[in-house]
Amino acid sequence: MANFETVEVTTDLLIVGGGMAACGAALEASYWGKKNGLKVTLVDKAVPDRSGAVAMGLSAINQYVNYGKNVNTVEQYVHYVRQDLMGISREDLVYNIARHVDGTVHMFEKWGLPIWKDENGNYVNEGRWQIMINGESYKVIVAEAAKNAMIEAGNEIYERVFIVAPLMSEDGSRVAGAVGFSTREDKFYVFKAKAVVCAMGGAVHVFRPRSTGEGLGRSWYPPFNSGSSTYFEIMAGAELTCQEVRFIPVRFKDAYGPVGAWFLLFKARAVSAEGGEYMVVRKDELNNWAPYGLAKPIPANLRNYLGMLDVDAGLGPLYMETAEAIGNLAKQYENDPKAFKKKMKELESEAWEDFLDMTISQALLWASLNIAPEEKHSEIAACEPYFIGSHSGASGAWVSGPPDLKGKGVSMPDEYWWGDAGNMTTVNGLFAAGDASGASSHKFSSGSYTEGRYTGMQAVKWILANNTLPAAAGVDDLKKKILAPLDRFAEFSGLSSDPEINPNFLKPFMFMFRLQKIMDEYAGGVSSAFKTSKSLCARGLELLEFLREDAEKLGAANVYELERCWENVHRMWQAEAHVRTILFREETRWPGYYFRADTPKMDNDNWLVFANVKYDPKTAEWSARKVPVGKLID
Amino acid sequence: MANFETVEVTTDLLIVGGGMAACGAALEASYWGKKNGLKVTLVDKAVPDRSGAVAMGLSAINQYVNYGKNVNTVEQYVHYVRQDLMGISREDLVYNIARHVDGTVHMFEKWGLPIWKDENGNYVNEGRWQIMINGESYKVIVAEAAKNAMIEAGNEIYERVFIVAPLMSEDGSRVAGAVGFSTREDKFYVFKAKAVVCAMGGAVHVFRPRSTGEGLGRSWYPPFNSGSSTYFEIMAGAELTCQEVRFIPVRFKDAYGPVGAWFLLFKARAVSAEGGEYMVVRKDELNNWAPYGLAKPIPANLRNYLGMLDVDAGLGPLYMETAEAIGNLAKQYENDPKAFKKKMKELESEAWEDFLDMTISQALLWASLNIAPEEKHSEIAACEPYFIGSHSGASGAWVSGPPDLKGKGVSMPDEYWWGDAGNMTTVNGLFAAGDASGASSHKFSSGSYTEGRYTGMQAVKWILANNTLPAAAGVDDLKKKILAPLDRFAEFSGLSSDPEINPNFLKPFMFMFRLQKIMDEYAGGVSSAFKTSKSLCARGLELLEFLREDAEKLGAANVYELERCWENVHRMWQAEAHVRTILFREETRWPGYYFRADTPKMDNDNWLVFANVKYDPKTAEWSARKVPVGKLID
Amino acid sequence: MPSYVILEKCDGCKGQDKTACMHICPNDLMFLDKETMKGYNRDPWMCWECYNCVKICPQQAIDVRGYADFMPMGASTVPLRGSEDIMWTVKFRNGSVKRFKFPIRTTPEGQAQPKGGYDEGGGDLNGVYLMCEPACLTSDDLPQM
Amino acid sequence: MPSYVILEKCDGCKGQDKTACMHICPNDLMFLDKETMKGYNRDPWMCWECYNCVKICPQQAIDVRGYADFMPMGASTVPLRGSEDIMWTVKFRNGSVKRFKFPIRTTPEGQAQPKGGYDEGGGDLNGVYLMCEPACLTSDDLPQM
Ligand SMILES: Cc1cc2c(cc1C)N(S(=O)(=O)O)[C@@H]1C(=O)NC(=O)N=C1N2C[C@H](O)[C@H](O)[C@H](O)COP(=O)(O)OP(=O)(O)OC[C@H]1O[C@@H](n2cnc3c(N)ncnc32)[C@H](O)[C@@H]1O
Ligand SMILES: Cc1cc2c(cc1C)N(S(=O)(=O)O)[C@@H]1C(=O)NC(=O)N=C1N2C[C@H](O)[C@H](O)[C@H](O)COP(=O)(O)OP(=O)(O)OC[C@H]1O[C@@H](n2cnc3c(N)ncnc32)[C@H](O)[C@@H]1O
Ligand SMILES: Nc1ncnc2c1ncn2[C@@H]1O[C@H](COP(=O)(O)O)[C@@H](O)[C@H]1O
Ligand SMILES: Nc1ncnc2c1ncn2[C@@H]1O[C@H](COP(=O)(O)O)[C@@H](O)[C@H]1O
Ligand SMILES: Nc1ncnc2c1ncn2[C@@H]1O[C@H](COP(=O)(O)O)[C@@H](O)[C@H]1O
Ligand code: SF4
Ligand code: SF4
Ligand code: SF4
Ligand code: SF4
Ligand code: NA
Repeated sequence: MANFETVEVTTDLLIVGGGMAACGAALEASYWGKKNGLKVTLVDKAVPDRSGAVAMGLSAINQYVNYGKNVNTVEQYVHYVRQDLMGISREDLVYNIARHVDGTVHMFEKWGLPIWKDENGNYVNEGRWQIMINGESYKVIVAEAAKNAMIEAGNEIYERVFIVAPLMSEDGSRVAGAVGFSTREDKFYVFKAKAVVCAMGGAVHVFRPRSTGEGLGRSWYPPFNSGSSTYFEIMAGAELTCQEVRFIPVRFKDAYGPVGAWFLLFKARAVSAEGGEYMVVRKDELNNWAPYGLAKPIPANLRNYLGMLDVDAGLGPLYMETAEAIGNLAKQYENDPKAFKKKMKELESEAWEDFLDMTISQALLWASLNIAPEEKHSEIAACEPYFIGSHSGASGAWVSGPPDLKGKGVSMPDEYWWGDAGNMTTVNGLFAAGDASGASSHKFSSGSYTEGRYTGMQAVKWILANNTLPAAAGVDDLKKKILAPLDRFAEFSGLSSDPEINPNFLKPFMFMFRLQKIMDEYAGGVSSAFKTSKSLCARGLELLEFLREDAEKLGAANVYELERCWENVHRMWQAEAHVRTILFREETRWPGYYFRADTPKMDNDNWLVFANVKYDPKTAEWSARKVPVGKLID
Repeated sequence: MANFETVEVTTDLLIVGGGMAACGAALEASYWGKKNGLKVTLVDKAVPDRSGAVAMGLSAINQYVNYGKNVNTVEQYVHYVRQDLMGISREDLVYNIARHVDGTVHMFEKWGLPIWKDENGNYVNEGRWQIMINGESYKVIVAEAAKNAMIEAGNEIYERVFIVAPLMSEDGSRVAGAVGFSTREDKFYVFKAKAVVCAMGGAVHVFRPRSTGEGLGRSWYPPFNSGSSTYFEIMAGAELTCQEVRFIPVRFKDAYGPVGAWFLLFKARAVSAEGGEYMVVRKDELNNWAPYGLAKPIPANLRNYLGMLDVDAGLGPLYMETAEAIGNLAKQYENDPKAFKKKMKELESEAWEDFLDMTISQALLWASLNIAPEEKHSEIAACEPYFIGSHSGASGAWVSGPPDLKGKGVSMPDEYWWGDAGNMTTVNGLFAAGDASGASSHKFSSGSYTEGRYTGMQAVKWILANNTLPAAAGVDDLKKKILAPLDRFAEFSGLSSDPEINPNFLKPFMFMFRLQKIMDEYAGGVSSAFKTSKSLCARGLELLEFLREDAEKLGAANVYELERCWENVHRMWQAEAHVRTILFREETRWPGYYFRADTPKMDNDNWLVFANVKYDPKTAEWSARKVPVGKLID
Repeated sequence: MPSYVILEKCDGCKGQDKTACMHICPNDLMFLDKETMKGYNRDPWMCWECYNCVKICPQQAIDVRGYADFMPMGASTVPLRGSEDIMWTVKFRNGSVKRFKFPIRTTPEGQAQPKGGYDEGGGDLNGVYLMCEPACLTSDDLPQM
Repeated sequence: MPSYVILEKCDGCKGQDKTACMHICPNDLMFLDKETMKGYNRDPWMCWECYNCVKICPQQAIDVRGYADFMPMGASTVPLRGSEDIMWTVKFRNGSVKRFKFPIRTTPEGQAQPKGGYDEGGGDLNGVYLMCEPACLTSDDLPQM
């Protein structure tokens, strides 16, 4: 076996991940942990200052309720999410995040995040729930506060340690920590803990991206979020929810610049090549998806869907009418040339900042195509599917509700609550937040951070009530299995003239291509126009089983490739959870995300429920079940 | 400039290419040339024994008329091609090939090609026009005869010389030879000739293939046919025809094993995942494409189209029912176990040979998926588009008809004839055959070879009537331009940490990806479900113009990459000819090849004509024109 | 647009055990070639072009070349990140240039105080208040159902 | 399934200036590493897996590994090409094996006679007959319109 020193770290609360949710958990757990004598340890595969989805920065905070100034209510946010997810959301979780999120944003501002203000000192809204920021250093600032909190509390942060899998107690009923390896030194890490917060983000590159060459890395969501959360939860035996609710955003074509600012702030129209606005031309289609299709804002998946219908009809390319939008906004100054020029400059700068703060390559693509947004429109297109619980997707772990809301609400099933701790998965001691927790969509950066804070607090509370360090099972086997790709490459690479081509092992890069091709062609990816069916999914599963067997043959030339091996195994399991859930839900509820051709209609009588799946590590079997959707408010 | 020795070769007739058509031309030109004291020179980028589309072998000869035994008539073949190409074919060219093809096949047999025989010593037919062979060494044998003919006549063959472009006379009205470079030594070749036969095959990898990783090279047609014929013709200023008539075959999924034997010999059914036979279920759709949709055999593009409609409807995967077909064929022996077992073994062996003789990786894929064709069906799918004039595609040069047929026939326009030499392009002295000549589909291996023979003979005849060696223009500039990618890489590569990533040059591999992405997304490739439109093509052309400018920035680290650079420039020009012709033809005539969404119907009143395009190297402008379709027979 | 290192400018972070680009890349792509002591992107196809390596390099030795498979050549976006704002120079394919300046933070680097100056609150683990609630709210309490 | 060279078996074609695999590859992929004197496929992504290099290698040093992006691992198709037949050994992923033998030619290598023994014909360039017509036809003349 590869000669890796085993480093054992014992702690009370382990936080895996260093993104928005993890930083929130670190902040809060450091505070409550210190008060109660608990040690907190955080592990990130990268460095929190620039890790995860916010690594490049962001140009808006998409969840700010502003109930303090009576602009909106938390209940209104719950309605908004219910509506956007076609009726399927955990209203207790959404409510809980929404009531705490404003405070989080205020703290961001204190830490140094520049938030746009109007002349009266109020935040500038992009849309009803979204506020504008100068967010280039958003993550740097958020990580800094978390790091300072951890240091003050005497806690530890491990950077550049890649978490592969959970450590479980002997009987598998409780999480006991996590294992992984350093991407800098030959060290195998064993973290032993009383509870674990899983916050390793969502999954990208499960489906084939639109650009298959050098541009492969240019996904909207970051390629370094590779399904580690899902894999961690699956291998712990945790129940998952909304695994079919992939997220497909519409983005500026190819470089995937966000559209939010254009739709909400600049009020731009999206049109087909014929000039028709698909949201207008095709609005009758929305009747087929009532009641959600008929309320505002129209759900993200239905907005996608109407555009996709244009594309299927050959009406592409679709364009964002940027020049028209900027022209309209400047129009009011048309009789005052100086003011007009000033306004145009201001709008131009805002347009470029939107991309330069969060999707720089879209700015580069504008420059490459000689596009000035105030002069020329830009193509938009639906991205490949992603798995995130934080935007308008919903996939993640099935977690317990906030104890104080138990028994409250219109029709909330008691089965949403267990363990007297919010955001705990169905596995004792394993908590999840951010993209790693499901059915609580539209939390975005601020909500994910807030959910992380809440989860950190709840985990501390749970530990105090279950204050033992469980004995961890099977560490040696895990080490062997995790390092195996290095051993396989070392043993066999000498046989062949090409390190990439060998009958005895498979390199992670092509392993990923094989996974992406299966998902693209069978599970409704880009080249399948997002259509799938029972037959396609069934065939896809057969091919995924072959792939799963071949995962045992992954080979890695070095630690970097070992990291890529495990990222792709994580993606593969995310893929399987997705396909199995699509198969289970015999309807089409989120056209625009995926269309199940053999069950083309929404079926509220039978499927206005959560579709939850679970893998049993002991029997290696998957199971699926329906759980009722409860209403917290009318 | 890279230090390449210039090697000048002077000859009478130059044959560029070493495939089926070129070998036929070499055989015939050697014979007629020797008789008339002319020297013939052949140049192949590879070695003719295993170059071109037949490099791997073939399992059938798809054009054998068998008029000698009164089985079919040449007229019937003309009807067959007219019908299969939705009314658009040069019947004089088709007739000419068909009347000579049987003799060609008989010579193949004499040379040593094993052709299946029945108990009466007759060839075994696969279909009406197709006969079965043991064709692993098909090309070896055909090339051997050509080589022997060339040697006997004292002619020369240059192997491993890549032809880049034509040499033209000072006024550009006559071809004067060709230029290229050795892929083995640092030598720049200048071939000066009185006439040139262009036979460098079709074009593959212009569109993005279905497999975008390691499997990139697994196109049905070979990746080494890269549009050199089209580029050669374009740069000579020759008129092109049927550039919109791309070919998309249905093939066994992923490894692209041919289906002909399964449909014709084994009589297998192709069905959707629901079990419906799309040719039956959707036969009413054929009414929309009358008269062609209603006659037999149903045109290849319409067969594709009905399957694609199933796929669009989410009824995939499509399957070839191999087990059922083999079962049916063995059924007659079901009461005689021994005979039954023998028949099954025989059919199994035939099934495997079909792939092992021409698409070995499909056999490997069967083995990889544990598929035994007699037990389990296999997925089929439409390939990405190719450009070939020899199968059911039609793209190629516009060539003059066989002089003896001038004035004959029902309604053949005189404008099909010029220069008193068959198969000459609109450029004096430049001839084309095989995939390089257009509007004479369904020539396949035997017909392409036959057309090559005829062209070789006609070229010799033309030279004797125009027996001067034209002065070649601009050789030095061509050398400079052709070697420029080596110079660019040498000058700038030191700047960057990665030879693939440099602001000053573009490597051929990513250049190809950029081309393929444009074609896939705008010109109706796989991920666009083969749909395009005026708007999509127009936008695609804008992006192709950028690409054409960036072609000036190609960089090559070595001669191998220089070869790849020019192959991809050739592909790019093939792409432009294609998109411009789709834009010109304002109808949809070949659904299943491409669907122009803004002109979704066939329009026989305006478009039962050839769409010809031409590039003027002097003005750098493209032009397009309609040419009437004449009938040779009723 | 994968990143690449301009060899002439890179000094390998003066042979420190950890280079700035290696330190920061969220996808673990930047690496130091121990022979040449130059940094490089070891897997450009996985690059998200987040520009974090470009922004952090003390030598301005890292640039990005637009993804070859869809970006026409010749353009660039070059950042200069200070302690309070970031300057961008955008060069178009056609040669024209635009410059932009945006704020990045309002506090000195390192000075993000976890409690942000708010009162930390009652510290009751069984209550609903997070740290600094309700002080950090614009209302005097959390909303009630 | 790009081809790869089994290093142990390859002898670089005994240092001849041109190796068999280089000689035959229709896509110019096989190359000789002058340092190790071993052949290799220099651009596997462009491999058509036509098996010509596999068939011609005097050392049986070339094999093919199914395209990693769609072929499950473990299978192989191994040819043994003689002067009259080719033998195929097909190994399935599940371990089962099938063997097939097919004829490849009926004449000795090199002996394809251009005229195939037919009478060459009248040799009139202005006529319609190709070399060996009408002798090579099964009818006594070409069809007439
Ligand atoms: C990518 C992206 C995201 C957004 C946006 C644009 C773009 C281009 N936009 S807009 O376009 O929507 O508009 C947003 C916006 O403007 N406003 C907003 O509020 N949110 C936006 N998001 C969404 C938020 O960013 C998102 O909701 C949150 O960041 C989610 O937080 P979290 O669930 O914590 O995920 P994370 O990505 O931040 O962190 C993941 C962490 O896990 C680490 N990690 C992953 N795998 C690991 C492993 N195996 N071992 C160890 N560590 C391991 C990562 O390093 C990271 O630290
Ligand atoms: C690839 C393929 C093709 C076929 C089939 C299956 C498969 C998998 N099948 S079925 O599936 O349809 O059934 C067939 C079949 O069974 N029966 C049949 O008769 N024909 C089939 N084809 C069609 C024929 O093969 C085809 O019609 C002819 O080969 C066309 O002949 P030609 O037009 O000469 O092209 P070529 O590929 O043979 O030769 C091209 C030559 O040009 C060279 N070349 C190319 N670029 C050059 C450059 N720049 N410089 C110098 N040389 C440069 C090449 O090296 C080659 O020598
Ligand atoms: N057309 C739209 N209508 C309503 N909300 C939108 C629209 N487009 C984007 N949003 C919201 O704006 C924010 C950013 O959107 P995006 O840039 O698509 O991630 C998210 O909260 C989206 O839900
Ligand atoms: N379903 C079909 N009906 C008629 N001819 C076919 C069919 N499939 C293939 N062919 C012909 O069989 C030969 C080989 O086909 P393919 O394998 O598709 O290249 C070609 O001549 C095709 O035109
Ligand atoms: N020119 C190429 N030919 C074949 N494979 C390539 C090529 N460029 C990149 N790749 C593959 O893509 C992976 C990542 O790209 P790169 O970093 O350029 O090597 C490599 O490991 C190769 O497997
Ligand atoms: S940060 Fe800059 S100077 Fe340091 S190693 Fe990386 S490229 Fe070189
Ligand atoms: S641009 Fe971002 S992802 Fe790419 S190498 Fe630099 S830091 Fe890493
Ligand atoms: S033909 Fe075989 S022995 Fe010769 S160089 Fe190639 S692999 Fe080596
Ligand atoms: S299999 Fe064919 S294409 Fe691939 S390297 Fe060998 S000879 Fe070349
Ligand atoms: Na695709």
